[in-house]
Amino acid sequence: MSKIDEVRDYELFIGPNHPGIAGNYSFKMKLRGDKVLSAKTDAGYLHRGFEKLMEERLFIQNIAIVCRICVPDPDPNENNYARAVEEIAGIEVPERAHWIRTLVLELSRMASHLFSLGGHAATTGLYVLANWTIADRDRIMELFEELTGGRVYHIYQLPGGVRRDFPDGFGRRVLEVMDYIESRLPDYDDLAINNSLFIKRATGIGVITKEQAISWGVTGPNLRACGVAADVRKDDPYEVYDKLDFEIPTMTEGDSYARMIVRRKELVQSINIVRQIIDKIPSGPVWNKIPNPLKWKVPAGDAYVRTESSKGEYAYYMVSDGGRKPYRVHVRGASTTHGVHVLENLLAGSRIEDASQIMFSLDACPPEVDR
Amino acid sequence: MEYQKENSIIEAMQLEFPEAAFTVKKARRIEVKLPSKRLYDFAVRMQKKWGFLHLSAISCVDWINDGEFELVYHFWNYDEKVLVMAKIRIPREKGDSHFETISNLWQPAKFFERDIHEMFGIYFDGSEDMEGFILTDWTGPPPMRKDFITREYALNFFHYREYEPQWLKDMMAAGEGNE
Amino acid sequence: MDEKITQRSVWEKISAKLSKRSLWMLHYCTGCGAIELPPTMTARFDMERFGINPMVTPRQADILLITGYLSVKTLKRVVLTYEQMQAPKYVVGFGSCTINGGMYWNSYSTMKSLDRYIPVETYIAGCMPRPEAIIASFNELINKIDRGEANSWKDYYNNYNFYKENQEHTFEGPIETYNDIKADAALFNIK
Amino acid sequence: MSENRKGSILKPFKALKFIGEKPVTIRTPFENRPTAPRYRGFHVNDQEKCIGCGTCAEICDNDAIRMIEVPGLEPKVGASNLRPAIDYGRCCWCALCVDVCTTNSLNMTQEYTHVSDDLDTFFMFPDSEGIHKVEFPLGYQASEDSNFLDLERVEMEELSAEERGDSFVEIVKGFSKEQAMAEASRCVACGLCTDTCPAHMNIPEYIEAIWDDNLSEAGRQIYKTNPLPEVCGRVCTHKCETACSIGQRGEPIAIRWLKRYAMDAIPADQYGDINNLKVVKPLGKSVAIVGSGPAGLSAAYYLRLMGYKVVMFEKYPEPGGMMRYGIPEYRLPYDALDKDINYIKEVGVEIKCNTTVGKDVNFDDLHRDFDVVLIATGFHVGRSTRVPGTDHKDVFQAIDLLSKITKGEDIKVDEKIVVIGGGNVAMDIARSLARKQRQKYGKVNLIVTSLESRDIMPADDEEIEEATEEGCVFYPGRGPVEIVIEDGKIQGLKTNKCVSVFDEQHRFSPKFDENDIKLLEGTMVVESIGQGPDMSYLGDYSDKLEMDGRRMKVNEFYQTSMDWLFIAGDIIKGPDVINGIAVGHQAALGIDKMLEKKHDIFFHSIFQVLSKSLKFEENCRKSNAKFEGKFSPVINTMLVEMIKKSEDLEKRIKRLIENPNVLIHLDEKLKRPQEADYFERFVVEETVDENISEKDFLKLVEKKVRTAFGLYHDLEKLTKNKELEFLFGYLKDQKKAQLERIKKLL
Repeated sequence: MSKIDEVRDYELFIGPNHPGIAGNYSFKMKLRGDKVLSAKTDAGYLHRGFEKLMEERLFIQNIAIVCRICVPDPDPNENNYARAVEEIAGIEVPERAHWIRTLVLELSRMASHLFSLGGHAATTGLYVLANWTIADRDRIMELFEELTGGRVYHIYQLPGGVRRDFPDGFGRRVLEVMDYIESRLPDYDDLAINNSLFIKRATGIGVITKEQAISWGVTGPNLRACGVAADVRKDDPYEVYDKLDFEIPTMTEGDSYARMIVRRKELVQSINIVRQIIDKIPSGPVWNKIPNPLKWKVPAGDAYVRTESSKGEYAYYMVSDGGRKPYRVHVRGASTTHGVHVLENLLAGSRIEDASQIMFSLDACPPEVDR
Repeated sequence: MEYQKENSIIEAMQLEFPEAAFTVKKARRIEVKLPSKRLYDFAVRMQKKWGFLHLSAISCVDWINDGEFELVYHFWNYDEKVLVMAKIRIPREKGDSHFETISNLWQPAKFFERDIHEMFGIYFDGSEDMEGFILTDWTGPPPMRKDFITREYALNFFHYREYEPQWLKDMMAAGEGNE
Repeated sequence: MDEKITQRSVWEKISAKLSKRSLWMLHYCTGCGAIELPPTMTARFDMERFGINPMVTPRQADILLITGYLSVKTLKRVVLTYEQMQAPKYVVGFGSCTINGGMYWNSYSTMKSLDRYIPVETYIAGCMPRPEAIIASFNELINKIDRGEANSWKDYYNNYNFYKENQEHTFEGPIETYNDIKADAALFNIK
Repeated sequence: MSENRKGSILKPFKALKFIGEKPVTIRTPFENRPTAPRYRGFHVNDQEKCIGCGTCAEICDNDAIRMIEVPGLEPKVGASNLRPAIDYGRCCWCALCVDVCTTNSLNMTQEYTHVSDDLDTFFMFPDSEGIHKVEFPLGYQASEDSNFLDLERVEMEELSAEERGDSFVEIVKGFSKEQAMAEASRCVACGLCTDTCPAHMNIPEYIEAIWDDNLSEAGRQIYKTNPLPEVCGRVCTHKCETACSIGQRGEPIAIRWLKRYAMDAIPADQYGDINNLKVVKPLGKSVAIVGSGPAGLSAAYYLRLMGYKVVMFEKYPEPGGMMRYGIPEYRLPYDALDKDINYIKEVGVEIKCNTTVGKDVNFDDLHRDFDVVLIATGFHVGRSTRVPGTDHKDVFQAIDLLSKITKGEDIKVDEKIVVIGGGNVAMDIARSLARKQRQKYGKVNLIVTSLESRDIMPADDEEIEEATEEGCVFYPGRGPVEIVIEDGKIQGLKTNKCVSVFDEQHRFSPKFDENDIKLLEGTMVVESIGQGPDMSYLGDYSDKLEMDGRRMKVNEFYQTSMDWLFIAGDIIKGPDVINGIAVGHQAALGIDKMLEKKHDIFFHSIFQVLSKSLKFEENCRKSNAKFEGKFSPVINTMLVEMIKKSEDLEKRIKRLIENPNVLIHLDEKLKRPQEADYFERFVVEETVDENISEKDFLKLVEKKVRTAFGLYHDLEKLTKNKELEFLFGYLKDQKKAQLERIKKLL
């Protein structure tokens, strides 16, 4: 290194309190001036050992702990866990429960997208959008509170279906909230998404090419922003996604702005899905009762179950040895790739001012990485 | 034939891996059991020849009674839309068990292998980054191994609260009263 | 926390009245309860009208929120952050995990009771507490400051060894916190 | 959205249109804003409805619910004196406890704010008014279709009325493996049945073993407190099922049928090894038992296990007493009875049949030849109504007819029979005679009349229903007046309407309505209104014994005033088989305690728990610190203190371990009076097999400590707790007086 470079090289430690990512995460960065030479992520701040705790709990007891893994988007966890147990134990789920589960998944996706849109704009100083989206997200929280009894953690889906049916008049209130959020979308566009300042800040930042995306294992909205129309809901359909018609929005640039646009378009798709569910949902029971949970044994077997969470492909690998407790549950969070190596690759070569923009655009969720 | 697509994929693989056992678990799910030394060639063909470009995850299961770790590689094919679960067994030593890395083929493997190393103590030779990532401050044994009981560790290491609520004192007093 | 209500000079009463209305909350969400903070901070529940706003650096913050569980790794950073904060400082414990381990009571990597490591002002029941409960706790914190009872931070200086001992037991060794606690204590003429 | 990414600088100003709009902010956030009707807030528990079964504590994944013993609450059948207290430093508001509650007493309100700096207020005792005694609407409640318990019972197939009408084949077919496991899976292991069962059988343990398909373990658990499982599996009055917590809202678990399934599935020759019995070193003492009914057999089995020589004297040709000669074959087939009795013989009990004490052997010889005599002769003499005409030759006693049927002698069976009596024995004789009538005449004409009205008839309901199905006609609530006899032949029984059977103080004083007369035709009358004992064999001993009213005065071990004479079975306590077994076992303990002086029962039971931990004791010898790290706070302080305090502890533990009887340990649960004393639950330990791993033993003792003490207390605080002060009193000093006080409490 020449004399001058040597002077300007230094190491910077960022985190763990909220460098720009929703959760405790820290980076060791080598910088030259404001250019990041290399970045090394360091996680583990939110590690509670879920997979170990799940091995020491009965099958029914795990539905309470599973949704705590990824906080902004808890429902894919519950869905994965319920479906994994159903696949191994061969439990039939009543038709209506499938529809309710899809509704809960889509509402959770919308809440998480609103959260990340707000956060993404906040990293570039546009706090007004954060105020708006989080306030609107609260409407969805209230829907969850009505349906499941809990605002954030729903503990609602369990092996065999869901715990409670719709409260009366719920469908009408869901449609009201959908109309309200749909009417808010243009306001978001005017304020931030079409705001030229924001566009300049977000364009050309953290670019991922199509080939890189596939080889780095990027999934979900980040992959669709690079032009690959891959979505678990279409490729590996589960619940009732094969009975609903919706498109997969994709962009081609693969930069931070493209990822935001994909999320913004997915919001529209989710609203349209929720409307379809509300008017097509069949009536009937919502839970195919499992035997007495204190004694229930799931036959030996294993299952790899995938859902499309707002962050990407969210998968569970569950193994049962015929006992009352799962023998092994491996949680493959979407951020295991986005939050770790993809982030390190993108940060290397970027500028320190754009670091938080990159982090938030990937929408990585550290508890998924630490489990 | 029911799983037409899945079976055609299996035939293609069966030719090159006769000793592997292929089964179709359900739609879009193929399970492969093969000897551990054949895994690397299988991974290369999966990526280069059969178009399984996405390594969804590497899971590890600690079969303590059989004295073996089971590594499960989940490959996904974007075009065929099929998931292949390749299962191999490696011996479970007291200290570090060893296995070869496939992180040169797939970058996500770096994280999964490092995670399995921390949690189970399996060292993946050839992988660049095997130091601590999540459990940097953990001094105990690899926690996900079956012989480590987290409840006992927690009960003996951490302090738990003893409550003395007012209602319990009143209740006990009332209890004394009419004794 | 026995000497809660101490005799306060007129100046202290006035400063309490003023400081209670401008508390800065350190923007450090240590656990999963943090997801309920954005709604509390932003438009819907708006804690800013009570004078509480997120502040980025520990040195300028008054309130440290422990929002739920603390893994041992985060606990180290929390102790560091706590010691950097300027007294008077207040810690608010969110949810069951700070009281007796909560859901992760049998986990090998989370601490089970917060009050053994840093003095805590108020606790909120919930898993996780709702925004209304959070604001109720802030409201009570404000009233306590007004009454001059929010002195748990003095506890850290008074029985510093108790806290240090527990920290070292959990971290299995001393940790370097770069703060001269004795000097801080002297500022507030605590021995 | 602009695809071409031009965007504009002016668009954000559109946000100004919101200036006039009403703000979204909530005006008063910290007053309790009403939540959704289904919100999961703080708990509320209806104390009356709650039966303290502990299922909510069982399912709570955060161990947040602890069962507290509420002083002043009396444990009764089907309810314990424990109530859940919730630690909101652990609860995650998942409402699994609400959905699993057996009585729907636990619900959640819509209250969510509790802010405090005093941590003790986070451990709350939910009652009906709510956590802060402020009224809140209910939130998340248990609903019918979402509760976790399966309330329907697996039906047991039975022979239809026609098939069983004329045969003495057993009615009940028994469970298949799938049926038994499905039924066993319904049990939530709350333990209320164990408290109610007179013999305190380990019911949840053997149901768990059936569910794990580990039948030898099930057999082992059953044999700990009941040596006649095949019998009890068929004819027990199953009080446990009335106490079953699942029975609160659904059908109770078929505990009796499960016990029967488990024992049927174990072949007779395997009985020995499932109880891992080693040849017992004889203790040189001998016991004589008069009467081989359930009480006698049970006492004999356990005494034999303790190493005593047991000789049993039976008047009838076959052992079994009332079980063989009282209960008809369609309820209790003789091969099942013999399977149990043969195993008792195999253990080494010598049974001398056809020898009547007082005739072939007189009572004094027994007193002379044996150290202890146990009389268990039961009720074999039928009581008569003594209405005019009962001395006629065609009037019989039910007991005599039943034993004749068993012995195969042919009895008089007329076309029309009248049976007087409303208990189980009356049902047995009625249904046996109905079968005889159908065999002889092809049709049934049998009338059953009893003082009690239909709802308070002492017989089991199933018995009465099955009897009506088999053709018996019932005339309940009528009193016999006179047997009408015309020229030497019985015409029928004149009866009056019985207005009431018991007076206000619930004493037996029936009142009749004279002018409501009804003649029940029948040429043969059978009386079955009760049985009495025949204690003539006692001879002049009977006046030396202190009496307590009409019964002998006994202590809690059924030891009479003459210390060498013990008494068990119907003649002292309990109408049914299971009570006989329980009293027999209790008497066996008493005999062992008396003969073996050095076996201090209480002292022994503490060290039975701890002696199994001899391995741990060595650890503590080596390095106290290591020992401390091993146990949870409560156990380890107690153990360390015990080791420190008594020097000769080690000698005593070693001696107890070497003594063979400790290996075949008895379950001392029986020695306490009827109600479950929760503290007893902890100190008394059941048979812990030697190869139990250190880890499992630790878990077992710890689980018992928590359930027994409710709170997870450490040692010093516990000493203030009333129940424990004599345990720690013992630890503090070992004086004899201390032990006396303990025994008084038991």
